[in-house]
Amino acid sequence: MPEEVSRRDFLNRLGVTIGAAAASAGSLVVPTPAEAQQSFQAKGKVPTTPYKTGHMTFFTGPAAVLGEPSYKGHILAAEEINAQGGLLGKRKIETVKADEAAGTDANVKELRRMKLSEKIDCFTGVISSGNTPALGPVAEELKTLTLFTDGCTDFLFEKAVPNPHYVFRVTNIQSADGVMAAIAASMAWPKVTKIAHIHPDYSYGRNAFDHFNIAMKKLSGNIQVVSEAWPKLGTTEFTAHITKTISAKPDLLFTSVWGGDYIALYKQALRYDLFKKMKVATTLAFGVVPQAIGKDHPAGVVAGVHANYHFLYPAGNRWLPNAQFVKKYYDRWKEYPTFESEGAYTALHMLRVAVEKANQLVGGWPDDQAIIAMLEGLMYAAPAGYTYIRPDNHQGYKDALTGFLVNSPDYAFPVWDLKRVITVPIRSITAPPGYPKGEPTTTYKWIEETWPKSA
Amino acid sequence: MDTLLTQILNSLFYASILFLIACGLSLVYGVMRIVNMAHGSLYAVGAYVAAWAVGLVASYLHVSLLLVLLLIGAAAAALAGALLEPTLLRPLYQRPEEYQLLMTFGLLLILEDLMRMVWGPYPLTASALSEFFPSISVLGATYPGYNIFVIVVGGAAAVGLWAFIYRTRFGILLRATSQNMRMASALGVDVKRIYVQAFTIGCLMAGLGGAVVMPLSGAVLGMGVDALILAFVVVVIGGLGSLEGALVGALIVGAVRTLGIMYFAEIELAVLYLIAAVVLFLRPAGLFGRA
Amino acid sequence: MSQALLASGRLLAGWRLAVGIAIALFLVLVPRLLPPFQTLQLSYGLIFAIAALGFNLLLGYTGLLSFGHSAFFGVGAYTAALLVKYMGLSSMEAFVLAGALASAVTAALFGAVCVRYTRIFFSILMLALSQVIWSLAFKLFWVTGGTDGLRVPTPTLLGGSVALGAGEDKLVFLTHRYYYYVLALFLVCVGAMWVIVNSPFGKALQAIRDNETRAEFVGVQVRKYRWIALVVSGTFTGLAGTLWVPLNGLTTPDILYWPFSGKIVFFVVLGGFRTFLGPVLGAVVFNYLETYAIGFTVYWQMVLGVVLVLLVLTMPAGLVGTLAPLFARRRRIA
Amino acid sequence: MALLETTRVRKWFGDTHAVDDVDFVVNQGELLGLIGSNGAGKTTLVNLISGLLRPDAGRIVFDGADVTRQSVHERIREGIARSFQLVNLFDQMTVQDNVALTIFAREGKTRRMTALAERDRAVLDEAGEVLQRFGLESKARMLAGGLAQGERKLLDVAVAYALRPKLLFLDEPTSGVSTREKAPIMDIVTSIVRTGGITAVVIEHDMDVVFTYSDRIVAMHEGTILADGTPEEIRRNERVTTTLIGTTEAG
Repeated sequence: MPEEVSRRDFLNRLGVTIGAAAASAGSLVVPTPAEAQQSFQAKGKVPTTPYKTGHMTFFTGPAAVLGEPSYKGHILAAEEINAQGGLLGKRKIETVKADEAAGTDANVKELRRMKLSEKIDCFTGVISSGNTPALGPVAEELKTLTLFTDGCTDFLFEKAVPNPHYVFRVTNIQSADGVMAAIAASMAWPKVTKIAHIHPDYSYGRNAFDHFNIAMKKLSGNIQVVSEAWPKLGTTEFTAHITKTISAKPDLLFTSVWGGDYIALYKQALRYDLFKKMKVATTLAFGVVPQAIGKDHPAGVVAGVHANYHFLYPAGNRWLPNAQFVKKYYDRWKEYPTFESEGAYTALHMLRVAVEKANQLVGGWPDDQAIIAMLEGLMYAAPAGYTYIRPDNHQGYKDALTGFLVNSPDYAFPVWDLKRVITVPIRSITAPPGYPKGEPTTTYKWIEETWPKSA
Repeated sequence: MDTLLTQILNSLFYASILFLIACGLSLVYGVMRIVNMAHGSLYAVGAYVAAWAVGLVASYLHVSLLLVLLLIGAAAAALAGALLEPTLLRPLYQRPEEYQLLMTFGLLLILEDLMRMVWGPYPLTASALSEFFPSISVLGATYPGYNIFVIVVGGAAAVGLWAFIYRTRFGILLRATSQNMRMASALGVDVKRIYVQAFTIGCLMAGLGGAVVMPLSGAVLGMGVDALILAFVVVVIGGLGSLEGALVGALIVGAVRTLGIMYFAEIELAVLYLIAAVVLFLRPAGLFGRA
Repeated sequence: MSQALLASGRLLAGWRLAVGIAIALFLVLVPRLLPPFQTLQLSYGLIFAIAALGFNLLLGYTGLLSFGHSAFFGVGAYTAALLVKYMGLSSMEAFVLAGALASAVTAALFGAVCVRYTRIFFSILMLALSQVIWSLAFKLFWVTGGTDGLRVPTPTLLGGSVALGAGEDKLVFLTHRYYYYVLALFLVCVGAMWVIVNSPFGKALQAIRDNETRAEFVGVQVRKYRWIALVVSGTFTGLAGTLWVPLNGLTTPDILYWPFSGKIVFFVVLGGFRTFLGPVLGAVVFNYLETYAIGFTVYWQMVLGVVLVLLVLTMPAGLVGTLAPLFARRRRIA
Repeated sequence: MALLETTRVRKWFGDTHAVDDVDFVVNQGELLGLIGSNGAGKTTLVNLISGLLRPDAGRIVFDGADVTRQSVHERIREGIARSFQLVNLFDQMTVQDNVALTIFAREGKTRRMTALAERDRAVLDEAGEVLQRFGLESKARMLAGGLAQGERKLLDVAVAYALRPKLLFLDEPTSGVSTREKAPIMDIVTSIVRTGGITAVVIEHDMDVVFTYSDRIVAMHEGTILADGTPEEIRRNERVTTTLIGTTEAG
């Protein structure tokens, strides 16, 4: 029987921190410039053949708003590495790109084509949570080193690839989205009890709904779902959903609508004065390129970033990797990076570090097994903070984070309120290794069974 | 009470947009017997061009003038229609209808990518237009003024189209061609001209729909494909080729969707398809159609 | 005169047989001749060809354009996935039988609604019904996994006697044993479909296609035969869906969504729906076209769209329908 | 003896009384000519009897059985067959297959999907015989859509004949063909009636043809039967001459 504790105590126990002070929980040591890629001396003879990566992401369709930044992040990292002569200073990175919008059937074929026909050395990218479970097993079959940079469904490593060898994922898992929004909402608005939901009608929305509810129940006690709306992914007309939500008179609207859909949702909600009538928490309001959200967006909303990354955080010069990354990214693409850019960028740099470490051990060009051994357990100072790859399940772990939207005169679009960024060590909100599997996700089961009810 | 009123207005608003899309689809089928699968993409073209035009001059012109720019979106879609019909569809009229369906399917694929090529992957917005209309207060509920504007545009389009088709000489020719193309042709009607005009008007309405919805929902990739499926449902319920059908179908779908969201949120998606399937089962030609 | 005609007919038949055997021999040798990727591609092509053969029984032989065949393909695929999920089965034969049965039942239900109609009404009704199935797969996530889909691990073949060994490379399994499995079923399907379209039943369908009223007046029960044709057609396409699953490893609602129906139509039009083998060639060629278009450019949709538009404008008879007469003429001249 | 008898059969299309309470009798073994101006209701009557249309009222008895509510398929089983005014063939199929299909359907063999059609010798032989009888054997391998108009008319009749009906309706078998071709078509029709034990009803506009070949003639006008008798009687019937024959000659 879960005990009862006060909310404050429980949040403390989770390791929740607020504000820009903590660069990244448990990682207050700022990396020295040496660690942040300086010249590297390769051991042994390294071939000069290009290193081919395949980057799959959405280039067309509604999800291209996420895919484009992912590709830009990947290219930026590749250009940086190539400027140093390539991997180990010798092997230039070449990228084959592919459109994820072609559907799972075509994506599986494309991965096979990339590996078998184009002979890629490494596969990265993938945004949709419907695609990683399809591509993960195929990558294992093909013995292709794979670094997924999104496609964050818990299902990937719980069911589709339960014992990954070649497949890694560097970004946080989906269940963190709902849990983080619940933590933020319960901290900011402890009195909230009546919740309305608007979610895109597919696995991601379902996952956000479940995990928000279970976490909220534990954090806030008696919550009540007063309204649900499940618009189809790609919906841009929300008037009826908004009216339904308002008429249910909730204290809080929680939504995981993202991309162009979210832009349409908030713009229409404004016209109905929705933001004046309730608090709003999102998982992905800041999922798109920052300039896509207008200054008309009301402040104070929990503006989620898929629990991964916002370009303002870690802020200023406290965390050099981020300051450098944002500057380089802006110089290169004339826009600010998103969590997708950071994921793709970090994935490639983690690969670089793993290759370098493996080279130091074995000399020459390390084979995939050596690179994998180095990726397992690798801790890397990424722009988002330290990112650690758990050896047992190949899942990247970094602090989950979310924040509150504010309109700052420094930017032409809304950003995070740096005084109120919330970070939680990811291990505090995901099921520990070896926890018995459950439905809908192991983390859900874990929260339900082990979190105390706080009041 | 206030919710009921708001939801009625929402239904009307949604129906207005649906009607603008569906009436063109229906008109084109009625006159030319072509189910235009690229119709939704022309709706998206209307949205994109309008957003682009507004964005270009937004800082120089007063908002009320920008409203006029929405017409540019409609005009662009109409122009596209006027170009596509004679070049790509006309050669196919003697062929089985499968080919026309496939041609428009091919056009759909091309147009979707073309929009990405021209306007990039990020959504275009022009919300200044929707902000221009203040939200109004009805029975204690807040309702967006722009939505009322859209309802008015939809209603005006319905009346205008009706008057055009039933009260003008061109409308008579159009209806004659629609009822019996050979006969009309034998009586000296320039069928080629009627076809291109009908197709252009259909595209114009779709483009107008896209343009007026753009300030609210932005221009996003994939919006056309979604719109196409909804327009299909509308014309299937109302009856392919019937303008009354498109209007009634739009009102039904608008109301059903609103009710679905309100009371059957879980199956919002399936409800529409099921209704379309049931209507088709009972009346294959739709409520107002002729088989 | 008639003697000579008969002889040349026999010659033609003999020539055809020779080409047929040569192609079959090539298909058998593919895993030895071509790299694994090409073998995989061909497996996909052959599977899509089965779907296209089924589809064309309706379009080419019965005169009905279905825009809802994704439903049968998807039902075939999901049947295998559900057998794995709920019964823990792994036998491909069980999948194939159950997949064929489930898609036949689906087609029978669709047919009960659709066969009263023809032309565009049939097309749209099929589209609407297939979307109902799609929305079910999408919504019943606790059964179907929603958009995450359902996984299907490598099945065992031939009653469990052929299986993926522990630690064995799945790619080798797919490009050898599974390829032959697909090839065998493909040849069976081609043979079966050839008999069907040349049987009295097939003649009755062609009669319905050519002239529905007259078919009724020579005693063909038009609706009943359309219904049977739809069931047979759906079964073939469903079988293809079942065969597809092990290649993809996962089934998602994507394959039930209407653009996948569009793809099947594309196969058949590309190859030519007035010919028996057109759809087969079309499916194989389309598979290559799509794969390379996606690999070559992010504007792959535009490539496919342009191909479709050009095809409709310049080659309405499709590849086989356009090329076969050219060959025939050349031979006559020679 | 009456093979077919309709009792007060009625079909109205809105205000048009296409067939208005008609009592129509066809006797066993005769070749009956059905005449009347355009819109007199001849084709509608045939459509009602063959099952293409359902009557609003009335009864149709064929060979002792009430067929009023029967489907087209069932009436064909009973032995009613017809050809069409505008040729109705399977254009993309060969001439032989047009006839063979009919035989397959008659024999209930169209349900078979596991045997090749061209292996069924019995059916092919019979199809060959039918084609020979209609003088089309040399065209057997051609597509029906490629035949000349006269041949198409013949094939249309042949397809109906291949059903081995008891009663055969021929809707204008000689319309649209040259005068030269009319006699051969009608000769074949006559011969199958005389030697095949078939009863035939021929709708015709060409009065020469009707009066030459018919055993009996029924004249219709505005949905009702105007006259009924031997060719001689009809020729002398003044109402027929004024309302029908005159108009036909003029038009």
